[in-house]
Amino acid sequence: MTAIRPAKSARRTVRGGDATLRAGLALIGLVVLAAVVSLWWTPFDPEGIFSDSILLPPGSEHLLGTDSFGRDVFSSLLRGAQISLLVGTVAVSIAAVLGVPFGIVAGMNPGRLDQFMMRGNDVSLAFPALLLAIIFGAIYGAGTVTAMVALGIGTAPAFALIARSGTRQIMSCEYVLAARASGKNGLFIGVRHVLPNISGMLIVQASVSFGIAVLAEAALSYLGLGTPPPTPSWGRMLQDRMPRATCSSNRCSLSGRESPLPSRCWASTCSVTACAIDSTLACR
Amino acid sequence: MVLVILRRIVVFATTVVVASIVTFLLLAILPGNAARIALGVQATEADVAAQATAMGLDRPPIVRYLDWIGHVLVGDFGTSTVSRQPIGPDIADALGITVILVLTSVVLALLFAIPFGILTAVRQRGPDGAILSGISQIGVAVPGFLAGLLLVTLFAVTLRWLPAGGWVDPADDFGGFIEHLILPAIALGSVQGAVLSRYVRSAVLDVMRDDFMRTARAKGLGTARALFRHGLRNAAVPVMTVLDLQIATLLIGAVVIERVFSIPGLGSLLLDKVALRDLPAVQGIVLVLVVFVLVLNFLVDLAFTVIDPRLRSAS
Amino acid sequence: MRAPTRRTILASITATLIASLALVGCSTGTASTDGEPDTTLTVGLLATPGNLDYTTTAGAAIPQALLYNVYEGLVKLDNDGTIISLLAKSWTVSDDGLVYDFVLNEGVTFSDGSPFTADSVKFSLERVKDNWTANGPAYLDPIASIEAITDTDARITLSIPSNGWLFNMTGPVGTMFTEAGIADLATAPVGTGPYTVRSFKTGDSLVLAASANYWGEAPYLTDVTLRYFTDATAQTNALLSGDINLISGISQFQLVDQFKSNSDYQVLEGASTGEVTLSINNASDAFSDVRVRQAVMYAIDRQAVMDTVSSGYGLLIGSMVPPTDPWYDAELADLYPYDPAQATDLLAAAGMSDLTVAFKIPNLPYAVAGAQVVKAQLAEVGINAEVTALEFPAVWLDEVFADHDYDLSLIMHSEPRDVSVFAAPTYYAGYDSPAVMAKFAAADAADPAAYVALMKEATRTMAEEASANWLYLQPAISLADADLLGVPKNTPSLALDLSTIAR
Amino acid sequence: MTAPALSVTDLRVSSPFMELLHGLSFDIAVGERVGLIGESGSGKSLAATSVMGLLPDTLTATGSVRLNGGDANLLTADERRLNQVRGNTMAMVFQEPMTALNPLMRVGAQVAEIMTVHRTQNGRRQAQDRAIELLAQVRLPDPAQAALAFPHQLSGGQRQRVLLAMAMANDPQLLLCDEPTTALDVTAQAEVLGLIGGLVADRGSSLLLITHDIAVVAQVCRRVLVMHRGTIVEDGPVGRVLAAPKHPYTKNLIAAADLSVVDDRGRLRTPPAARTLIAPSRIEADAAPAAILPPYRAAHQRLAPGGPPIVFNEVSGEPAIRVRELSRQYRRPGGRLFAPKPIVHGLRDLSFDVAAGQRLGIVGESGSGKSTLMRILCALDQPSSGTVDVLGQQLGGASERQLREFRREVQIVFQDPMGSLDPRMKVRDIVAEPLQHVGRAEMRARVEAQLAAVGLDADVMDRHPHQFSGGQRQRISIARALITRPRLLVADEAVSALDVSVRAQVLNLLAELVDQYRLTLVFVSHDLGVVRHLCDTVAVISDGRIVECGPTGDVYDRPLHPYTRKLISATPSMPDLAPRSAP
Repeated sequence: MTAIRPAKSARRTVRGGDATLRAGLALIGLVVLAAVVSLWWTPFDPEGIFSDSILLPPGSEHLLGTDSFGRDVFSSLLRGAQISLLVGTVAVSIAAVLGVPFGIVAGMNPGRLDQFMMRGNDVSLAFPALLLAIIFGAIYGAGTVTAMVALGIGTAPAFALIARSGTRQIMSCEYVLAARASGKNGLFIGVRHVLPNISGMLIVQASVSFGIAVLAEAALSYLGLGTPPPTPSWGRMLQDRMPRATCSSNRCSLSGRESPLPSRCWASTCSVTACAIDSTLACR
Repeated sequence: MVLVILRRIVVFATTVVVASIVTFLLLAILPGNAARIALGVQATEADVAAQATAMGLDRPPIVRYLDWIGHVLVGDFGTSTVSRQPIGPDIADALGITVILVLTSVVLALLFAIPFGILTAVRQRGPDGAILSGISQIGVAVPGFLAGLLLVTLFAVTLRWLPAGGWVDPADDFGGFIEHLILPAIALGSVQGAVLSRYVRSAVLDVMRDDFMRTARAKGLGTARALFRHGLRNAAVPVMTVLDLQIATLLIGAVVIERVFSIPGLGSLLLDKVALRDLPAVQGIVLVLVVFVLVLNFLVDLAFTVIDPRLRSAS
Repeated sequence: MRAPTRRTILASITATLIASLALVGCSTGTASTDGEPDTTLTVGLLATPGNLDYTTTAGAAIPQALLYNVYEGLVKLDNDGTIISLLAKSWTVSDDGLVYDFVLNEGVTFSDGSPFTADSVKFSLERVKDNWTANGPAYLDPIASIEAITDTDARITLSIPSNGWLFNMTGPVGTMFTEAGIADLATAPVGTGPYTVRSFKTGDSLVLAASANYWGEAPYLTDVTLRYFTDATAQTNALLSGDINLISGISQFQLVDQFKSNSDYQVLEGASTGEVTLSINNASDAFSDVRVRQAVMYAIDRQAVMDTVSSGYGLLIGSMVPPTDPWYDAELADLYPYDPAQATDLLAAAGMSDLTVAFKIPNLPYAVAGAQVVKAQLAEVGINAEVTALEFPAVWLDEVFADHDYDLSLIMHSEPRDVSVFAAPTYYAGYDSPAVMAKFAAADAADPAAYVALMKEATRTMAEEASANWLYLQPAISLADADLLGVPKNTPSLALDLSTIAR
Repeated sequence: MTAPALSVTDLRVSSPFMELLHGLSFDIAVGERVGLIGESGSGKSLAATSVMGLLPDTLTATGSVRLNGGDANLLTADERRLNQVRGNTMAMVFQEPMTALNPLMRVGAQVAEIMTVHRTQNGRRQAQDRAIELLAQVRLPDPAQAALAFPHQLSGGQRQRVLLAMAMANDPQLLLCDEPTTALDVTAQAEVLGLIGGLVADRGSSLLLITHDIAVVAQVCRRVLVMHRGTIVEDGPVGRVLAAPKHPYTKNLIAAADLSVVDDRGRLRTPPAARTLIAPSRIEADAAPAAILPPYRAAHQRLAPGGPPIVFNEVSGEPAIRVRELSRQYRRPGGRLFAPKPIVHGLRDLSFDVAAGQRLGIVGESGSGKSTLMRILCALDQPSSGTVDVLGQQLGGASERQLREFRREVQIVFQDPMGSLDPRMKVRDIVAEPLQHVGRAEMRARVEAQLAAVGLDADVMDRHPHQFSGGQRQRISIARALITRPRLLVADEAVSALDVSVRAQVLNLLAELVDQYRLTLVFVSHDLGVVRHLCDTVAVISDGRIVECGPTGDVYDRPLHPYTRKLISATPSMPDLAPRSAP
């Protein structure tokens, strides 16, 4: 009997992607740290009004200067991380909860049911997240919750498609046949065999959707449909800054009341980190 | 082959009807009284009530739906409660503008994504592979309106090469049309290009692992020729699926760029009409959008059966 | 070489980039540098008109474009708010203030060539009562009868003397129409004004062209394009990049400093008729007690609100009257100085020391910014204001304006001389004061001298009873190319009067 | 002495972690046909791909590879030089024909491409015509039509012929074949091997044939190299190596491959290092097998049209499996909108019995319907018509609740060790899956016992399938099948995916357990040798019909039905090789 030889590991060792993986993880860590820290401490109150310190340039006291309400940009950034992480997580989980079971059931019942569900998926694909956000915004009033629900429902069809194609591959494997032969019903096979095996694909899709959700929240805030003030959100911070960002230095003199271009674009780098989150997991 | 198309058309028609019902129901529950908005602040309650009946807002939903769909089928999208003009022409103009903008940006995105995606896939091992994929990740992370804004600041405000926004109808002044199209198309295209290049990269990587590529190289084709003669066509299928999804979301997604460049596209029209609770217009726009997306999916499906012979025989 | 010939791939990328840059390279200078003067003008505006018929569609955007430019009335307001003659050369008023005799200019024609006579006056004004559904048809209620004495003489008899009536005649209700033009008012307006509408695309642009058969002195500008923006930043970018020459009524005040310090542009500061008001629901249980309302007046530092929301631009006011109105009373601005201590005392006296109120605001930039400042200041005196942003116009009109389901709100009242409607029983402020309404009616019917005094009294009572906290007057700031002359500074009326602009 | 067609000296291939080929050196003379044998993981494929210069980027090769005495070392040559050689002077045919052709391009165009690339035909028109000639040479039916077909419209065997035609298009001096027939049916394998031999002989090219099947090498090659763990352990003429192998590894390999040499208890000789199984006691079959009534052998289903159906292997009394007139049809997708879709006959009214304790082998090529039959017997598929009684349970239309008891009685062992175990589950859960309503403690104990019964120790329980070799995974699969003490075991190609040496151990284990648990065995396979060794009765199935059935010895020695005869002659077997291998 040959001794138990360790078979060659199936997981592909990550070589080329190491650099981006480490960079991505570092950025995620930064964002999560910011969100957690801001839960109970921020240098200044990001929602207060300080009419005496309006639009200060970055300096010792205010690391990144202040906004038009005199609020410290750095603390708004920390607090804004919470919103972005919240929007990303909730939107992706709604999409997963709606999309994945739908996809698995469609995948496990090829033929008429599958065709019927796929047509349903087509209809939901025709209502992109932004359209839903506009309509829900009008119905329930613009806000973080409406934005998250709209993004969640908007991305659910993508999860359904991924889950369905994964399930169809798994259903052709012999261990599913073995499970059916030992009398296991559809639910058991779905939960015990299909779900664990397609979880890899779902994680990749989740990370991609997370990045897109954070960016969509920024776009919604730009359109006035995202998180309402005074809670800080990166999207709206970017939008508030834009007027000054357009006045590039050589066209008009930098009067004392302006915070220079770099700090204003600092908020945009945050959305870059948000998207790095998706790149790290997706690049493997 | 004819059967395949026939069955697809039947399925397509039912999907459109279902989509129209969903559209109507979704919008029927919008709060806010369209009549009061139309008449403005000074209107008395009596005026508002009279206007509501005039607009037929008090009829039961089923009647309103059938009335609306009945007219739409003959091409009459009804009149807007705000401008009291037929909505059809407005929607057609806005759709035309958005389609031109989206298609140009997608073409630009492909011009960038295909070579860039192939390069990052082929050079995956090398250090420059990591740098290139890093760039594409940055591209994905930049929000659309920021890209638009930076372009305006540079080209329009500082260099004054291009107009900062607005739209010129190609029929009137083609030169002006091009000038007004460049910046928004680049802004929209750059973000899509970055996203597309990542999908092209993963599709090319998958294809290079296929056996027939090894056979091609065993036949004496270099890696590049093997990729161009055999690989790209096989990689086209997954990329087209992503493209289809992207264009579908862009039709509305472009509203952000439309706002930054003040272009009267479909997305802006929808936002304005929803704010004014111009229900007939909103229903018309959403229906046109939904049908356009379904037509797009239908065309991409057909393209697949053309590209992949294996799909031709099966249903 | 293992990789595909890198040269081919890199070459293709650089090729595409060069191509697009070459296309860009053909820069097109915007300003035409040839000899004769540039008589075109492009104006950037924010609110777009739904259509061109302000007899049935509300909103300030339509009169802004058409009033005095396309449609003209018998009289008009000049930029300082005084009533001057227009289609009527002159007019006389009878002693009892009931009979107005207008002498019309001769040889005046509409843009479609049809003559303008007293009959047109009779037709247009009589049509208002039963055909108009927007822009205040009630303004012409005092009119009893209109007679066309001769082609150039029209007599209008009022049922009761009304000082405000003639002012209202300078607005949309006083404008003249042709019978033929009534059919398609929404798309092809026919007026006696200096311009006609060449093209209009909602949400995009409205192009005005100088009318061939204008009766008066031909305007300097031959064609004017009004470009409509949804995003204020895009508007300012358009000005910076030379796409447009004038922004009338900017909303992003934080940019004004930059343009002041820029020699290519000029900044025009004037008075508008938009009072930014912290409206108080006098009928709600929280604010039915006048002491609580006065506490709100003392609790708010109006200067701080103005500094934050409009970067310090604007005019502190104490009542709903802009300086361009004759009965403007500057002292009212200091009636309630910022005094949080007194506010807390008043609240304690009224037994409302910790009070929670519904602060429902429209989701407009100035309201959202202002509400955050007001909420912070109210919190200091123990009033917890729960801010909810409602979608404007739809949901705000319903909940606040129609159903009065609010305690506090923050809205700008932009119509000229809208103070008299404030005390009406059904008005959303809930300040049902028969005394003040009687005073307004008396003022309107009184002789001109008494008219101003009575109006002053009425507005002073409203201010003293803290019916609402009028924070400040929205500044009318316009940005224009340096070489533009005669750009209107104030906005006394709804119109953007183009007749005075030249280069 | 002309220069050797291929000379490989000190070829070493290493990955970043370890060296895989440890200095191979061998020459192949012009026109010589050499076989390269070794088990999976021995590095034989690596040798071929490094000669062709197709190693993946992660592996690096050193040493020298020279073609017909040329000075250029292919290992260090640049891509351009290699491209001139590949497909021209040397060509290669790969193992998996199903994926080796570009699915989106017509077959003829892909064959013509190899000629246009090397400009051995001036112009596309001539290349296309030459391609059709080549397809004719590899005996494809209607070559002109085949040239226009797409790969998915051809069978596995036909695609391998296309690849062969492609490889031979430019008359290469050296042809490398990496397991060319492993994925094919027996009959297709025989034809392709014949073609390879023929084409190579016509063109006088030399051949390097890589395979794990000694019989294939014996049939085609004159010299054989045996590889084990990255080194060549034996090199010599085929006859000498088979008759008197020098290296111990070669001895074991040959012994394990020859299924006809058995000890007294009918077990194969397995390499000495095999662990002894638990107390191999001689189990007397206490219940005499139920009497089997003739006629159990007949050339075809019904002697007289409309007459009573021939029941194969009829058993008086209570058989374990009783099948009468079983048919199964499928509706193929496609077809016109209103015309009924064309019907495919999976099975055509089969009637046969299987006695309790009997070991029935079902032999047939892919597409013959043997898998469909297996699935119906295990109630995984419903018959279209006819009756199927297994262990007293009527299967036609039975609901899942009625089958609860049946499910414990019947278990399956599958073919693909990789695919039959859920990669995300631990071994303990996999083996325990068939158990129902069993407490955790009892489950753990039974799993441990069952694993021991298949020769795996307890610490295996908490590992995942990817940590085991093919043979071990098949043992786990067997343990899962036997945990519920079934009375009927169905094996679907249970050993086809295993290496020769491991196959012997698993077959012994199966035989041992079938005896020990007194199981009825239904063994489905395309490998006649394995069925002959394991089963006492065999049924040959072709195109949905049983064409012949009877005791294994009788059917193999005196086949009645022409199809059976063709099958048996196509299977290269060991014993008659020795005399024929004279040089």
